[in-house]
Amino acid sequence: MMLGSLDVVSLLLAIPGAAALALAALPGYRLTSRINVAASGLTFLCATWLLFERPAPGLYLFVDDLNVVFVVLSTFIGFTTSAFSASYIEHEIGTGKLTPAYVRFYHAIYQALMLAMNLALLANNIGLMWVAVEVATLTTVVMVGIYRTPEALEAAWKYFILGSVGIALALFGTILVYMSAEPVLGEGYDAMVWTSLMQQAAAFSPRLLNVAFVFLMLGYGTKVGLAPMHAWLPDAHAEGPTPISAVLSGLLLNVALYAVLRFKMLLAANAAAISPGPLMVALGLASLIFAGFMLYRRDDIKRLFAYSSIEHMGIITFAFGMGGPLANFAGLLHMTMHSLTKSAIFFAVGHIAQVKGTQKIAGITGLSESHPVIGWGLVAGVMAIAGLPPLGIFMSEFLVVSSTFARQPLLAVPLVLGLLVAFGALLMRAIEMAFGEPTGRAEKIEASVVPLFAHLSLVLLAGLYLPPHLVTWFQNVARLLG
Amino acid sequence: MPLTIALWSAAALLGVGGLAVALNGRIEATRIVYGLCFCLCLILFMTAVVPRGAVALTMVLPLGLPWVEAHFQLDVLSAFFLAIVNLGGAASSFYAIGYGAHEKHPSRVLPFFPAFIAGMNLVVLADDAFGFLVAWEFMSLSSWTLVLAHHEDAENRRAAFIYLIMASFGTLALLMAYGLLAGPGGDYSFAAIRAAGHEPWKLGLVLALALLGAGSKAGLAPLHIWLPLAHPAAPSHVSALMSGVMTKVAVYGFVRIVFDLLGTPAFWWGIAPMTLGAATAALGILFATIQSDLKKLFAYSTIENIGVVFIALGLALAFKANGMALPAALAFTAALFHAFNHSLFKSVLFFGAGAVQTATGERDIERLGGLIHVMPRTAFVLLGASVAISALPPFNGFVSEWLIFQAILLSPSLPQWSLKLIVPAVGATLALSAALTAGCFVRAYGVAFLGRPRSKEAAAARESDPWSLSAMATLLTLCLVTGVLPSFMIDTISPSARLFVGGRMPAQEEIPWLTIVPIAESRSSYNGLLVCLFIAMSAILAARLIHVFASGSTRRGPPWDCGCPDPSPITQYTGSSFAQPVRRALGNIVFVARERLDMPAPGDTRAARLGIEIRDRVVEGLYAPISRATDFCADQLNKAHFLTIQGYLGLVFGALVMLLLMVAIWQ
Amino acid sequence: MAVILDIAAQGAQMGLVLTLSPLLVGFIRKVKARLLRRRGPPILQPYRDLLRLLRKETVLAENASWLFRSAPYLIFATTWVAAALVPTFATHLLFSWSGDLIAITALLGGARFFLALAGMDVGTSFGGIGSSRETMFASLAEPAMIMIVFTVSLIAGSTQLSEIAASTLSHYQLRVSFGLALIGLAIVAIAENGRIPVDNPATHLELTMVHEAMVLEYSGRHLAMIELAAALKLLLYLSMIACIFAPWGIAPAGAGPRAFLYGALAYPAKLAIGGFLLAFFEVSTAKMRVFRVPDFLGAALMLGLLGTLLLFVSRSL
Amino acid sequence: MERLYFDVAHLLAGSLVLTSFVLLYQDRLSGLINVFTIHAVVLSFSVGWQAYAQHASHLYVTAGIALVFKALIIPLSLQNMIERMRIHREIEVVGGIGVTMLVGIALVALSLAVMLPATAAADPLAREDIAFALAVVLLGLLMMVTRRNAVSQVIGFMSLENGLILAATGAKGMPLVVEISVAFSVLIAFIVIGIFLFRIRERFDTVDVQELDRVRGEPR
Repeated sequence: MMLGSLDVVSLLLAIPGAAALALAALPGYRLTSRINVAASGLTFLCATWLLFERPAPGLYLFVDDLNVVFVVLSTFIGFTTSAFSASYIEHEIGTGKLTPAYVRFYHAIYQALMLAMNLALLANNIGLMWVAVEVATLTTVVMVGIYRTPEALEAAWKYFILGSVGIALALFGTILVYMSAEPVLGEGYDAMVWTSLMQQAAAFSPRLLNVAFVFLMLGYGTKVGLAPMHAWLPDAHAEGPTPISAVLSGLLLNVALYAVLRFKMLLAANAAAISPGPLMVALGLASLIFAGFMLYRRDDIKRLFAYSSIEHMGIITFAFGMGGPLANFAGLLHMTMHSLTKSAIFFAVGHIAQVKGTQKIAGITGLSESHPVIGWGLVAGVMAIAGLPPLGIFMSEFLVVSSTFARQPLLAVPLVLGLLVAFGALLMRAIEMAFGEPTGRAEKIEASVVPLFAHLSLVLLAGLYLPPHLVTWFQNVARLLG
Repeated sequence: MPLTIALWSAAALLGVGGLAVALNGRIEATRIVYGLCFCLCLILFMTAVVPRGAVALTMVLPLGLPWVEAHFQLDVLSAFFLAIVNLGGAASSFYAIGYGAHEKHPSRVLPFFPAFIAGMNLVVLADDAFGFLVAWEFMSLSSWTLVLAHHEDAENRRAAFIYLIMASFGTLALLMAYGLLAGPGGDYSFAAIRAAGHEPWKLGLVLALALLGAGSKAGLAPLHIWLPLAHPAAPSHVSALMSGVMTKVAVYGFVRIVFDLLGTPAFWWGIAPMTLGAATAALGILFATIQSDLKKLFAYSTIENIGVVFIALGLALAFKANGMALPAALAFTAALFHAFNHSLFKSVLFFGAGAVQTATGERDIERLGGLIHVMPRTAFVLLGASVAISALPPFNGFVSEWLIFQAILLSPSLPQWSLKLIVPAVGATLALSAALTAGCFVRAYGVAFLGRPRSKEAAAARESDPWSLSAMATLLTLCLVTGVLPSFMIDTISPSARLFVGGRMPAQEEIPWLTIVPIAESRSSYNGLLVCLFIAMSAILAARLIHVFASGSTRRGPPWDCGCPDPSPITQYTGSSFAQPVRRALGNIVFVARERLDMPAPGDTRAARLGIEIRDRVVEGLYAPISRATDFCADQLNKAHFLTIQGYLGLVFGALVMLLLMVAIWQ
Repeated sequence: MAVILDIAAQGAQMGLVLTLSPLLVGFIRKVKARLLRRRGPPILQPYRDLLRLLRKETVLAENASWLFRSAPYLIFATTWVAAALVPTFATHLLFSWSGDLIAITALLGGARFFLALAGMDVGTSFGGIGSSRETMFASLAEPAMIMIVFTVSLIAGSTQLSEIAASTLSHYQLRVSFGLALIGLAIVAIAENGRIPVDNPATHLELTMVHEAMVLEYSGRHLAMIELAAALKLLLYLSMIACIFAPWGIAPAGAGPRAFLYGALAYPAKLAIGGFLLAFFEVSTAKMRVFRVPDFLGAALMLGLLGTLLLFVSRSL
Repeated sequence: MERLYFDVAHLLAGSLVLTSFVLLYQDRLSGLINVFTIHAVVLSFSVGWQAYAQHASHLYVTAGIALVFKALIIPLSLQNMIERMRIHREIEVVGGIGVTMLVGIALVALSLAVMLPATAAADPLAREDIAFALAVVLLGLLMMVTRRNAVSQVIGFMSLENGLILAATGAKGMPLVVEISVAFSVLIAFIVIGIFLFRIRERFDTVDVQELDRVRGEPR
């Protein structure tokens, strides 16, 4: 493949790939987890390099403002999560939940997952992107099933079936897009390359594009976790290892969302096609309200936050569906903040679940009494995810709601109600978990809380001050998204 | 310059919060933190009261929303409320230097107390919608953690839950209001909002949203239910801040939006605040009258006072809409004046409740009594505060309510019929609640402080520490001073009145004898100083003369009590028996009060008992259905969590088929 | 010179109310006795009682606090100041503008506040009964009073009693709301002074008494102060009614000594008429149950509200 | 000549749809697998024909992949798997064959209604293909929805992917990437499923999906 000109980009793929092979070969979890961290860190560095030097687009890979946002974000969270997973895995081996062989496997798959996601984000070819997303799905399926408990298997099986159906639908949509492009761009690669697609989009057959978007929205929407295609998400989050839950919520959902956005841009570029906005808005609102109510009946901490991921994906999809520079900016910001916050929450949840030995909320009350640091960390995380200032999500929710109310007042009402419903449930659970009489075991938490508070402080900073570069960059992207 | 200092001090307050975390567990942390808070609040108070002329100071910092940035301003209105906030903040910090020593886990209070004060300051200083809302919600959040300070009590946890839900409901309402005002362009600075023109329907919607948002924070009925739960749950110095100051910040928010940002009102704008305020006042005081928990009682009386303030604000709107500048200024001044007064005496009352609680460990007045003997100083200060809040001369509470009555007396000249019919009813409600207030506080003070102790804790109580006492005494002195010299307050408020309702009351400093004259000498006038002097002089004179010329001799004896005194303190009149007449006469207006008398049959030896059940119509009629509906939806939707894989596939399949059908039909 | 005269007039007013109030009580008692075909005590009896009480030593309950001891003087002082603000024989006295009708109502409210507290201080059940009932009556009587004040001052365009009297004199016309206000004020006056049918100053029957129950523990000079305050209050209400509804003969602003003389002659006459009417009403009605009193006062409140509404509406006609 | 191309392609695609119906109808597991074999063979034929018609040699590869993997390896292994699980005689209850059939017919109608107007621009060959492909996809999905046995769900999924391949080959000159990826993913998918089925066998002695639902993490 012609990667000659794209050295940094190829590094972004080569490092995880090589690391995956190496980790598959190497024994000993201490070393491997260190390598894991190192590889993820390197990947992150390469990603940051993209901010400064932007290679020219190739036939397979390309870099533009939009996917740089996603790449940097996902590599960063991949890095912090790998740091978290190091201490987490150590504990898992200590308690014998994982055998060293499985840990070796785990690390290899972790890097493979990183590779797949980077590929999906950098792909300039809709077919290649599809392949990457599918690989990402399969790797995460394996990850979810890694504990081999009946519950884990059931979750992984469900994830696999639903995920591959979604993927299949996405492929059909991709084929349709090709068919609509083929008369204009001629047979062959050109009709599958983003850069050329975007240029010629106006000339494509709009009707075919409409049908294609239905499939793509449902297909990739399954991976985003939008209701009613969300079913795989809670169990997959709950039964897999917690670092994987963090990766799922923080990264994989974004990758799928990225695909949706790309195709939305394609449709937006074609005047005759139906505007994708209403469909996204509807699915977003549905997910938000549905997940908001589902939060009330959750008694498992990881499922709770999994549903909150559905809720926030709904908000983000809603924002992008609304469109316009303000809402798009809000959507991007919200996505970034949500990834940071949610992965932070899952770090905290991982420690808590390990200390308390259960994921049941009833078994982990009074945290601020028994484990002040992690308890208040969790409270801060929940307050952040619930959209309270001065944390970052408040800013994005402020923009989403106010811009919606300024443009479509009637749409803002269900939005606000959904936010309020979800807030109520989260608050109830947070008070229940963090306050009151402590239950369960109370020994110290030896794992490091650095990743947790690193994320939280970033979120806090963003809530107070956004660096101008970031803002102009996001604004460009928002304009790009139309 | 003052604005810079104010912002730095607010930042410093946040820093103190961090310091408190660092000092966690140290024994002297309490004194250090509260001492620092006291100094910073004093500085902020100075920046508020230092004369700067009518021109507003503004400042822009590169924070918050990037393309809006964080605007701050210090105009006359902000300055006035800044003074309220920091007066209360300084007093409660000073009080807490002594009171805080009794705190069980200070690590749950110290970090958040300065943050709370900082939040309130920033709300008052903010000059753009985003900054305002951030500060607003931050204020709620920090006070929420303080409400959770004693989290081991399930009641407090529930209170905290309801509190934050209502708070963020209010924030969302305000958020939508600002979204509507700023428009899709998204320029959220107040200056831009003022500059932009708005359609009438938009303004009406914004008014409603502002009532929802600010009202839910201020405790306006029917959004008040969180207040009597949350305010008592916090430590007393925090309760004082929440009740005395935070509600005023909410009033500020309402004034800022409705009087400043919305421009010229329509006549019907005044109706909603007026009627809601009247309802709130009556409801609040009636509930206060039947409470037996001292802090709950004070919280309900806060609701009543907020109602009074909103009545005055509604009047001001109505006058302003009809271009009657002078009456508008009168009503506006009365509202702000009453807000200030309430912040003073309500803080004292909550301080007193805290002192009583530390001395006896009791908040239930049915288990108190006779405290006037064991803690005379506290008793004296609280007596003063009760007189002040009961709107009796010569204290300040009377002056502001007197001004409101004067404003009502000017309202017949309003042209609209709806107002003509509403205002008198509102006035009657106001008078009723004012009278009930006196009764309510006679009951509270009489049962808690007078008579004989009803429990051994009450008998063993000790006088509270000098810090707390001096804090209370200072505020009470302020109450008296503003009561006898109201003209200074009126002249202080006049500039903001001129700014926001386009008129001002006659300058009071020119009137001789320090009299206040709302409109004209011939209409009405009041001289607190003379009244106070006359009362004092004639009382002292009478006492002196009698002791000199008649007998001054005194003998102590057993109580007379119609010849059959009963030594056991249980025979005293209890709080609930005291409230019985009001409960019977007025109770069923807002709450369902049922008395269940269980009288044993003749010959049966078991004791007769009288049970009282109070049911809140608002909670039952408004909030219970909402929570039921939420539960119902949650239950119904929750079934979707337990489908089989085919079920989920079926969902996807259904969605796909439906969309394809839509596409097929659409094409 | 003028200032000295003004101060003298004001002083005279204060002295006058103080001296006349026991006489009024005595007069009413006498009239009531006569109407009941009894001879009754001499008119000056209240003075004798007061003097005797003043000379007696005071017996305090063991657990009476400083509030209990200072309350009588405060009650007396506030009532006296309030009474001094009501024009009796002349309007526009030196300090008449230092408080208006609302202020007078509030001053009386203050007196009641301390009286109710004093009733609860010793911690007997009777004191509690008295305070609780007094509070309930007040919580209806005060708003009624305020509404009456609204009515009156909307007609007169002022809340200052002097101005009201002047306007009533200058253009006197019969108005519905004026009449409503008069009836309402009469009801309020009866309730506030604890006269029949609301309360019976002559009995110590547990179930009925209100005011007497509060002052049950008082004796000696304290009791004297309270009795005097009660008498002052009665006088105050009568002279208020006289000043608002029948201000004839009252000396206007800056009037000469002749006018003052007329005023000084007219005022006792008005008091006598008022006292007689009160006595007549008292002997012709019976005490009502405590829980019917709210309806009685509610009627006053409604009258006041009605009067105000009428005025609000009629303003635009 | 064009005419012939068209008719044969049409015939093959149509028979693929028909086989999907048979799949829907078939309720014995072993029978199901056999029918799926036919399904795969028909697919490979139609792909081959497309390759011939479009003169696109790389499509032969796809046809070969389809033939080898889907028509040989997968059915065989599935067969012996169910033999080992002793469920090859199992007859699974499918709610109302008739109803399912009707729904299937409605789906075919829907796919035609959606596709034919949408692809008015494309040449008729592609149009027919894509329409039938969509029908196959929907029928596969329908099968997954109606069956509760893991194996038959997998088969339904694979028939769905056959439909995808049909669509992919129908799209003129679509690069090789896609076919490879599809085959690749199917392979992986199959492996993973195999792993799962064995694990499931270890633990529950059944492949009934509703068994799985009994052990889900959050009991109702």
